[in-house]
Amino acid sequence: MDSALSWLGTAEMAGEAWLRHTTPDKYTRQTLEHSNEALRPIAHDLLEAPPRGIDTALLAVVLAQSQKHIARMARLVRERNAPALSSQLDSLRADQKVVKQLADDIKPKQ
Amino acid sequence: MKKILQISLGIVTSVGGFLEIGSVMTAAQAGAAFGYQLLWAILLGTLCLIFLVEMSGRLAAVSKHTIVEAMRERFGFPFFFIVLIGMVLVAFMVLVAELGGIGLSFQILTGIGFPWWAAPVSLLVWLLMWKGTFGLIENGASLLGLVTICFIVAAIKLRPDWSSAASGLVPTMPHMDKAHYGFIAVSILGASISPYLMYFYSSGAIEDKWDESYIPINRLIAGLGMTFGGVLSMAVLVTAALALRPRGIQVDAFDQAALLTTTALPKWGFYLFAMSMLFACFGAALEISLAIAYFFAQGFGWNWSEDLEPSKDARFSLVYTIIILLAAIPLVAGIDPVKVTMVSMALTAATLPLAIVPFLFLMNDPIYMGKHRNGWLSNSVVAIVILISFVLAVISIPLQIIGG
Amino acid sequence: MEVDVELLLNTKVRDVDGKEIGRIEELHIRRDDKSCLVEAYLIGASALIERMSAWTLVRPIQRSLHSRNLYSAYRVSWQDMDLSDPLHPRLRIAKRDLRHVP
Amino acid sequence: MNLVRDVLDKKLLDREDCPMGRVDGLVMHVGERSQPRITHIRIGGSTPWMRVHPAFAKLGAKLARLWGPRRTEPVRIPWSHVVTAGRDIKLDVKARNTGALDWEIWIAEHIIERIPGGGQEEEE
Repeated sequence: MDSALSWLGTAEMAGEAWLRHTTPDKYTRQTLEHSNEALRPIAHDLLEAPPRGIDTALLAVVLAQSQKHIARMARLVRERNAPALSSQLDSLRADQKVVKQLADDIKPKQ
Repeated sequence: MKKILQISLGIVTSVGGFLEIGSVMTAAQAGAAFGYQLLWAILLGTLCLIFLVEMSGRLAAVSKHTIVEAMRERFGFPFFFIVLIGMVLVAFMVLVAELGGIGLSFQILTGIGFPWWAAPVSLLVWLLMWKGTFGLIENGASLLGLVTICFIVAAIKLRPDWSSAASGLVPTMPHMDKAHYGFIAVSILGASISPYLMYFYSSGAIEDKWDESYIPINRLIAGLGMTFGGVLSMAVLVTAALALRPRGIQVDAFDQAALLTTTALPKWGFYLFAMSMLFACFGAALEISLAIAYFFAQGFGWNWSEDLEPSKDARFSLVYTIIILLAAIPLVAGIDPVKVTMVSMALTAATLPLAIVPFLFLMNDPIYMGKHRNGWLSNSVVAIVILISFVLAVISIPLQIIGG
Repeated sequence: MEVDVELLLNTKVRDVDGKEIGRIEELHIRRDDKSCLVEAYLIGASALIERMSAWTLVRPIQRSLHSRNLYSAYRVSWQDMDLSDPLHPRLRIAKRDLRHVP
Repeated sequence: MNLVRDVLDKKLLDREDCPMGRVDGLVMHVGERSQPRITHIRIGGSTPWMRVHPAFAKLGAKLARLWGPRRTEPVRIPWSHVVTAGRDIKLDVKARNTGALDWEIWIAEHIIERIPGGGQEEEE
């Protein structure tokens, strides 16, 4: 869970920094792609052996969605489409919030 | 006046020489994963390093021997050979990590992958050693390394809560992830207490022809320089704790670390980080390659000096040429420099006794040191920190391997 | 006969009766104008400490342990050492006749 | 004076303070009834490796035969050339003529000088 959140956070932060024109396009794109690549096996493992008490269905949906958002963001960086990226970023944040909530729900039980 | 210049130059050197990929990545990981809780590891490592660097300079100034020379003479060839194998293997891994760090800095700046950079970067490092002098490497590389001060600026701009930061200076155990905590602590200690720095420093004292009149200067340089260096590392940790931790970002990759300064320094943060890492790793790569060549040359009694033409100390020059060449190979093959960094830092901590225990013997040797022998304070501080690092390493490295 | 001093170090020495004495750790020499004469061989653990010039570190530890068994150095003068087999040096005298080095 | 502590493994300097290796070994002459005396200092070759393990010495000798200067025997310098034995050991010889620098010269000529900027070994 933590590593999934870590890479979601990375993608978010990289997107934000790019919107502020503080990081080069190539770096941002690579970081987004890297986050996506890193998320794939993490998501796979998480769904293969989900933590006890978690809403697996919701987790699966959210993780799949966020990966799609990140992939889209990477493409938008290439197209230099800031407004569209901004809206993708908002959706990513929403997904991230859900994952965070799911993670927090199971934490006290551990 | 000349002395003041020397002191300030020496301090700049140590500040510039302190930060490298190991200390940045370990401190960033620590801050991102555990907040301020691991600040004590940097404090402890820096304290130990101050003593060790002071001792390396004092040994050279008093006995006119570098650490390696004295070690070979006192403990004989077979023991020297064992230390040689251990130290050179670990230093070689650190060199791979530093060259990789330069490549990664170029990668985030240009988008061209680090394996492509390995060959040109190694060539550049080698060329500087081949053509440059000791002074150029020592002062040039470390002046550029001063960019790393941006980490202090970043940390202050994020307005840390000083009292909770201060409480991180006292070691505590976390509630979870104990194995990971231990491993990062070990890596931080390994990153701070780098034996190659001692070999480099004591050889530098010989290259600069120090004598006993340099003892106070040496003390000042070691104390202030390493303190600043430690503060820089702490600044990285604090920045990571404030910029990355709230977002749940753990630093497993270099592009994650690159986000470190983008919050505090929105406009230039990213580029400052890239430049800092570039220069810091570059300086460290030079120092390590030199330290390895010094190790061979001094142990075998060859002619050595970075100020000579390569043909005047052929074997010395051959060693660094081969080492740099070899270090480029794993990078070209695409090995992950961040992984190499973490492993080599932990291994450094685990092999510390091999480097430091014989050194302590030398520092208490009346024949070499006369009345400038170590006092009980230096002996106990160094012995205790080395023992802690070793025990932590022996416990946490297997745990980390088991835990993946 | 030629003997390699560096390989002599750390070899076990037995006395005339075959009793184990310890390992050769150090050689005392006397330098004349052009030559270098071997006066005696030092055998035992504390000869090693002497060779490493490590008394300043070892003595306080020893004192705190109230231990005397580190004082196990013998000084064997050259007449009493038989090096005809350099791998198995033997004394020409018995262990009881040896002198401890203070 | 202590032979191992004060002589073995020390750095050797020639007449012009040029480093020529370390005291890797010492040869002792043992007579039937005469007092043993140190006759030679040995440098390089298989000498230091014998001290680690004979296998290393064998391996080193094999490698040296494949590649490098022709001499593979360790250099022997008579003790009578020792001038002072203090921090370093000073010999009244010329390093180049003893063979102790064979490897240094070989590497300089065959490798270092062939790389641009390596400089020239001066010849007499």
